[in-house]
Amino acid sequence: MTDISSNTPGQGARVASSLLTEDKRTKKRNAAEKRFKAYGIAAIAVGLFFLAALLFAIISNGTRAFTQTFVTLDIELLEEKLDKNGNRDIEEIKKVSTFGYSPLLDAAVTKMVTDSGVETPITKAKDLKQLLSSGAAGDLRAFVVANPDRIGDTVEFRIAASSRVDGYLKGRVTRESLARDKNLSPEHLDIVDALKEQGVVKKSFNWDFILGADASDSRPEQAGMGVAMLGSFFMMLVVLALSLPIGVATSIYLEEFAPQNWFTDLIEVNISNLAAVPSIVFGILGLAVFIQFAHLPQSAPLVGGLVLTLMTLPTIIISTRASLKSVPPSIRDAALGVGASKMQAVFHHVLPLAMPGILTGTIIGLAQALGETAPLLLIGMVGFIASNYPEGVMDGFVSPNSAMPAQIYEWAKRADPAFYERAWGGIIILLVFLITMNIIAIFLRRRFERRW
Amino acid sequence: MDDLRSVERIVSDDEKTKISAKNVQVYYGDTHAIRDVDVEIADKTVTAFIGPSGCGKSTFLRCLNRMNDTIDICRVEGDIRIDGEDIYDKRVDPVQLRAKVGMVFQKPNPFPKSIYDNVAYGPRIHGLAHSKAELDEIVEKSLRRGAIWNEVKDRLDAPGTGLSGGQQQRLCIARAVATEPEVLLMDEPCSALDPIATAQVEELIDELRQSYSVVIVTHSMQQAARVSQRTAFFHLGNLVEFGETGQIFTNPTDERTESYISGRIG
Amino acid sequence: MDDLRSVERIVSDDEKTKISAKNVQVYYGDTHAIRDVDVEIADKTVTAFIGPSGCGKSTFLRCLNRMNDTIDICRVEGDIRIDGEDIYDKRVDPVQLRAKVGMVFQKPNPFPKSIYDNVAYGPRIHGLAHSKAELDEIVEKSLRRGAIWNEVKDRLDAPGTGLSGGQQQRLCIARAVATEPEVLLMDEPCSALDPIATAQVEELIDELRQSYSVVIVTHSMQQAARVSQRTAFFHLGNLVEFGETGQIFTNPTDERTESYISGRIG
Amino acid sequence: MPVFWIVCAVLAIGVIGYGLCRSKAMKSAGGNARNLHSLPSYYGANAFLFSVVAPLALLFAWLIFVPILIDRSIGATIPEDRIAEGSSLGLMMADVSRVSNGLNLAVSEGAMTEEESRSIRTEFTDVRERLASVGVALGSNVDATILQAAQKHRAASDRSRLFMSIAVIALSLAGLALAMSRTKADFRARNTVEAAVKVMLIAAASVAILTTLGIVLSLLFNTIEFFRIWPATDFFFNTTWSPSFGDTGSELGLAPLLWGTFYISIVALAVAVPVGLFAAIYLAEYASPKVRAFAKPLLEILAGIPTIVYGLFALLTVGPLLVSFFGDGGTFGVEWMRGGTAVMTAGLVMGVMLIPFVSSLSDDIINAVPQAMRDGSLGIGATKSETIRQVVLPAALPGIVGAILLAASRAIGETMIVVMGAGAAAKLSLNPFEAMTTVTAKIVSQLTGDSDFASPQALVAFALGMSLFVITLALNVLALYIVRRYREQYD
Amino acid sequence: RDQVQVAGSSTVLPYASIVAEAFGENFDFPTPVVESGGSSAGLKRFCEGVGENTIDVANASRKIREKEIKACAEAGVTDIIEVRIGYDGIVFASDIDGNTFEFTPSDWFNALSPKVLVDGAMVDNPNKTWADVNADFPAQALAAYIPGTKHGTREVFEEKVLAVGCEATGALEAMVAGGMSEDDAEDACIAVRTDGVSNDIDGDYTETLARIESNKDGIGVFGLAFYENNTDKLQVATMSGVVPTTESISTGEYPVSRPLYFYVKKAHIGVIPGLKEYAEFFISDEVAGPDGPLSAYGLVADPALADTQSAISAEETMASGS
Ligand SMILES: Nc1ncnc2c1ncn2[C@@H]1O[C@H](COP(=O)(O)OP(=O)(O)OP(=O)(O)O)[C@@H](O)[C@H]1O
Ligand SMILES: Nc1ncnc2c1ncn2[C@@H]1O[C@H](COP(=O)(O)OP(=O)(O)OP(=O)(O)O)[C@@H](O)[C@H]1O
Ligand SMILES: [Mg+2]
Ligand SMILES: [Mg+2]
Repeated sequence: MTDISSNTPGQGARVASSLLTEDKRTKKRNAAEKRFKAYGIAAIAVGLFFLAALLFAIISNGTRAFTQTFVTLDIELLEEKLDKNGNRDIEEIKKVSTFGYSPLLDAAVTKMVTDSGVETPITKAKDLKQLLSSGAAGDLRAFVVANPDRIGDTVEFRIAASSRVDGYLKGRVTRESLARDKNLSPEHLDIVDALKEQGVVKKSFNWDFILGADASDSRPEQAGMGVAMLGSFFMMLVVLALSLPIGVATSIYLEEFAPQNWFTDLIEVNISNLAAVPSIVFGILGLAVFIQFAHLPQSAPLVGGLVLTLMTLPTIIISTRASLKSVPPSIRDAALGVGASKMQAVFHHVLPLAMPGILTGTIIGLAQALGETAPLLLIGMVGFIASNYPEGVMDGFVSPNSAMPAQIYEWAKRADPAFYERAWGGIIILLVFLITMNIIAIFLRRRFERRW
Repeated sequence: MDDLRSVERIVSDDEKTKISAKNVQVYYGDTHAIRDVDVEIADKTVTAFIGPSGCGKSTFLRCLNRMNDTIDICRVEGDIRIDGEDIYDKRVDPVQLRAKVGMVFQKPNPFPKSIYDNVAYGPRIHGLAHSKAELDEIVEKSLRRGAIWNEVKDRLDAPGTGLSGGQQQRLCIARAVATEPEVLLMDEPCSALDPIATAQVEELIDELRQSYSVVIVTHSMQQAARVSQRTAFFHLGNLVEFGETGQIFTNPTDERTESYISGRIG
Repeated sequence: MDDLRSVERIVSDDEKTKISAKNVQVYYGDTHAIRDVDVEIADKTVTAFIGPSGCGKSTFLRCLNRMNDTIDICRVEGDIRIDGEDIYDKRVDPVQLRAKVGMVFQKPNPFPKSIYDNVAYGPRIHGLAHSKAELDEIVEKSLRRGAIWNEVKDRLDAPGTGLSGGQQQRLCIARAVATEPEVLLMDEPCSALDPIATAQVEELIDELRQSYSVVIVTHSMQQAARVSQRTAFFHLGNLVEFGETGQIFTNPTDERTESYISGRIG
Repeated sequence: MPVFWIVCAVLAIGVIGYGLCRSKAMKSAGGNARNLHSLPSYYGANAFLFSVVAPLALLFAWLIFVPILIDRSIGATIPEDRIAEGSSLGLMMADVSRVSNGLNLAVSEGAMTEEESRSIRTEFTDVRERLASVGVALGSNVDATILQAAQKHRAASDRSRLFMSIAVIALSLAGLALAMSRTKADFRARNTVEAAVKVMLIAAASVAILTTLGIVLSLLFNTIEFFRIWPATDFFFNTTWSPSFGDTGSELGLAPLLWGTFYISIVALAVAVPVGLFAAIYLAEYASPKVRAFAKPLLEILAGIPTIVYGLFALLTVGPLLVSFFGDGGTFGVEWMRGGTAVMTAGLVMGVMLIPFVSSLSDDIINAVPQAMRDGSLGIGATKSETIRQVVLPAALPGIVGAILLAASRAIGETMIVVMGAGAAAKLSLNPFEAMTTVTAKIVSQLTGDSDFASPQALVAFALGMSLFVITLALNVLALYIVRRYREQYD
Repeated sequence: RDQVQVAGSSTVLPYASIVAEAFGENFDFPTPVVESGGSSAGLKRFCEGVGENTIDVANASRKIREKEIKACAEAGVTDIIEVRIGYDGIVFASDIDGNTFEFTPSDWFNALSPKVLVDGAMVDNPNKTWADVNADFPAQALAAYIPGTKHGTREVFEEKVLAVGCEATGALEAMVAGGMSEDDAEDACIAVRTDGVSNDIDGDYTETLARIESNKDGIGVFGLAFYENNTDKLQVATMSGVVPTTESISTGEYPVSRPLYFYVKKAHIGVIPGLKEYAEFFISDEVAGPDGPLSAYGLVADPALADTQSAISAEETMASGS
């Protein structure tokens, strides 16, 4: 140890190489290593790039849906139109249909335009009214029915502008395109410009889009996502409450308890196969079993949830089984060795260790369920449905409702471009909903992650 | 070898048989790992299994509390009785059996939980403690018996997997004794322990022998001689010789035993 | 202890330092597991690390080939050089380092592959064999050196995880020597081995010493005395004493060493 | 008693039983749990199960089967000659039970007194109108036979309700008593409870089987119907798919759809598997915890973006981009691509969607491989990538195959991306730049189309579904075999 | 169940939902639920039987078929009221900035048929640009986006455009002369080429629009209502010299249109609250008339609306009505 400099005879066959210089083989291997790592980074980059591109598309197309142009309008609720007998009998007031409210609106719009002092070739009140949403009369009627004592007063209303006017303020609609449009003419826009100047027409944040209900094709400006969101919410409650326990229980049985024989093999293959069954087939099943056989109500989130549960189960089962398999047997041995029963070993030790995979399966399965429309088509949740808020929790499960993706598909199909904008806006809401839903799972998953 | 000590511990004749195994065969798939083994393990004694690596000691040990059930390809035949009851009987609940017959595995396998939970797990599922304080007491006592209390008393919340090899081994011993089994099977419990810790574990074994029976697999002839009253020598899946420890070490009847013992170096 | 043998193997003065560690500190999170350790490991010698369980032997051993890098919470400070090169230098490739400094882990960890593939894995990735026949030869030679060839020669295709504890340990030794490292770190390589297998492994170590240096962690004082030329005694993370094996065992300077060695039983 | 309250009562009995048996067990063990066979809570849980499971099962069975029995017995009292022309006993019974339920509702809403409900006669009251006023839908006017039957039906149902309440609660109490009597120190409560849990696990597992059965059954009848009017050989061996709207001129060959399905899925997997797998490897093995904590959930968003967005992305961005590369006068000077819609377009975009299916699950599984495996490999001088490829991945194989299967399944089941990205034309071609379509897309379009629902053009959807089911089943068998074969069990 | 349940054609859906919304606003009955899913699926569910768990109204973009009526009857749905609500105009439109077209059915036949008549013989369609089809047209590449075979619109397109064109060009005659049977020749007339010129669209008009956006040469088939809401992106082609508008279609001048229907279960009338009111409201003059919201949205009002109104108030079923 003292004489380091002295040359030791009989040096080993290997020439001691320096650690600081790489030999050829190491160089090659390190290059492979670098490449391998680069592939990984590239893979993530590819994924994130596409995510960014998609999110960019969604956000740039969708944010406009969150604002809406409104017109502030003084409307005189003429007694002779709304309550001819003047006795404020609600039954009689109700007899006046929305068509009966049109004259009030006509008058109000004409007054508004005259007050604004714009010169316009449009003279007919019917044409001027095209500035407003065609749902205006309905809003008016609902107000009157709710407040019959206001009949005779002049009430200030904030009414959604029609989709073209809204589009104009958002830059979606141009004067040139309106020239060919039979819904609105460029002359209308002069009025809009003037009214905007005066603050009568204003763009503001559109809570109704987030909280409101669907509207028909003729009034895109009133369509909202709120009710469909509740539909999705109740469906997800059902899916989560059923698919997670059933999926995990199934996996535990198959992975830990089932005897190894052809029958369990059959079940195993069968479950993977269920994952490949097109989702619309689950709709066929749901229609036959839940509606026609079990007589559950049509278009109900409960049924939707049940169908989606069946659809999500394979995803959760496959991922749960995979992660149960990956728990080392020594953990089971250790538990059994201190006298735990198999059930205890599984529930106390194996399951917590498999939790990350289970949660991943849940995240992916729920994402899939949340975005699925095809099976809903057959059990009656796609179309013009989400128009009433459910009256209570039970009602939320059984009263007809739609779901967010169904609403989005429905909007994307509609003719008016304003709906297209809303479809993208709906996608933003859907994603926010999804992320909120996942955050808990993601946090839980991080807590359960460990290496051993 | 210290013959005096061995002689000192020779067991009395009136002992009771705790475990009796007759004609045990174990197969791993097609391999016949244990052949025709007959052993009687007496109550309140320490029995040592010795033999070259791979001869089937662990396999046989695992038969005694049916841990082999967990290996798919493993098949056990023959008759193994504890207190006269066939443990492979259909009516026997392997869980109850394992609560009665505790085990320390050859490879330490702590749960990926805190040290405290590792030890407390058994008492919890067997309902041995009524209160947190009682459980704390059991945990402390077990860790002390496992000769590891001093090292971990300040880090009971640290994960059991973050311990050193020998510490893990002692943790597993502590975990096994915490459930107070009637029979304790220990597969090379001191393999990773330093002499002092080994001595403490041996003391524990001696203490346990007062009320329970202990089966220990060891590669150290000295250890076998020190702690056991009976010794079984396995070779290539056969039980070659089984008898009083003193006699086996001083006067083996089978020449394989003889040569194994005399060829010893450790 | 057989003093003669120890003396016989006393190293010559003109030895070269293979590994030198200076002022090494290791932390697991906040725990200071190794403190101020200075060690010089000579080429072509066997160095034994002894010390009570949990004193930091494995931790220090894992510093020498940077296996501690894989533990997130582990932090190593100080200066460790192999052949004068700082192994914690940024330019050093830990892969090359580990090819040079092989390791046998305390817990046997065979790959979930066939026995053959377990051993062939290292030579394959290092390109040590040019043909299947050559590879077969390396595998056979390594398994023979690991003293396990006879037991597994008929089941080379069986999974390495289906071996007995001691067999797995020897398989891991065979796997480590198959890559012909310049330094071999062995963490309790004989803990699960019977005396005969132990002797064979010790022979292997002796043989390896002819060309490489070997560091071995052991709890058996006898083994340390038998195979090593130098011995380091660790206690509570400190290197208490380091010197010629004979001197450490016969004439320790530190009283902790003294009491550890004299308190020995195994 | 309403069902809700019966359930509550039973649950209450169960909870009481839990407490009683738990304390009885403790008492029988002299206050020392050590003398018990199982933990005290198991005795409690056992009592709970005893007093809850069987009664609820009885309740359930009663609710399902007794009404059928009642229907049958009431139906038998309706004379054959009273069944109207063109109607059937079944339809009449539907009316009867609707009237009966309507009477119930009317009574509970106060539109009718109990007395009245029993005594009304069609001659004096317009029952239909009165029921409609409480919102009960009736198919036709109520005639005397139906009304009488309905009144009988109602009485029988009431009686059955009463008996049911008594029976269920009695059974619950009996269960409790039995559990109490069996609660002794040496009673194997844990085994009983665990057996019950196991039964629940099996029940859960059978949901999957029942689902399959349901799917097969719901497809089967219509498939048979289809093959009755369409030759099977033509369906399986014809290589053209061109359904026409009318009665003639349709060609319904499975082959081009199947080919499109596999072609598109393979392209999608060719994107998703390498990208997903490398992403998983990077996340599990290289990335810092921070990167991992962000990147993984971010990638998972890809799975949650509605497929319509992917469809539009394919149609508006990826398709034209590909055309500008491979189309007429494109960058590569080849003329492989004629329109934006192509197998490639849909496959690429679908691949992006499937990335998280592969990456997230694989990441979890790779992460679960014990560190000792990696240490063993690194310790002999393997690089990280060698370790991953040769040790970690083989050990994680079953999980990774599961993840890939999941992705493949999703690829097979996807419609929107296919419709928008690959088009609707069925073609047998090797050129990946040609438009093709998949079985699933056609199932959806034939099912939601405008054609006659009894025509082969609509029924073929079921046959397509069935064929796809059988084919994927075969593929899954193959996958299972591969996993079994190459699985490496660590530890 | 207290609301009317409607399902069926997605072409009728927009009209039905406009009506349902207005119905919900003006009546105390809850807003009817209108599902989409196609005429076939809607009628199938309609014919599943009588009772609360079946739908009350099926929307269809075609007339119910004999076989379907039979299937209905087998399930106990015997009394069906048929209501024709108006016509759906089918238009040909292309990108707003592109060339303007004036088509005749013959142009479409020559553009899309796999075999066309050239110099008296049927040959594989050689046309690559619109100029090849008709010398008056610009040399724009042929790219047609026509509804997939699942759409009812496709049937109309085949019958009123391709078949007409086939006859007009003399191809039909030539095929029959060439030894084909009448039926086969008619089938051959409505076939479309499969070499990528003609693209089936299984999605909706939005998809057709997107296709035209990504391929500016494309010409697509749209519903009149869809076109009218997207005049900023599309320009419409005339057919046989007629510009498609609600007026020109209702007078029958513009040839390509189809009737839209809904079917009501008579057994549910008076039982499901609001069912009859809904049906009456749907075809009232205020709603479905030429000045009503449906017409404003693009429905071609039925000139014979008054007959339908009286038929509904009399609850005339198909058997008794026709
Ligand atoms: N991964 C880890 N995380 C935290 N602490 C650790 C970890 N590994 C070891 N330690 C602690 O560091 C100390 C030294 O451990 P080390 O494994 O080096 O001991 P050792 O000398 O090898 O003991 P043994 O002889 O029991 O194997 C011990 O106190 C141990 O608890
Ligand atoms: N899971 C298994 N699958 C297949 N063979 C096995 C398995 N476990 C053990 N064996 C084989 O059975 C024989 C006995 O193994 P066992 O583990 O009982 O040996 P042991 O006596 O405990 O040895 P050691 O002292 O090395 O631990 C050995 O040949 C071993 O290879
Ligand atoms: Mg062993
Ligand atoms: Mg160690």
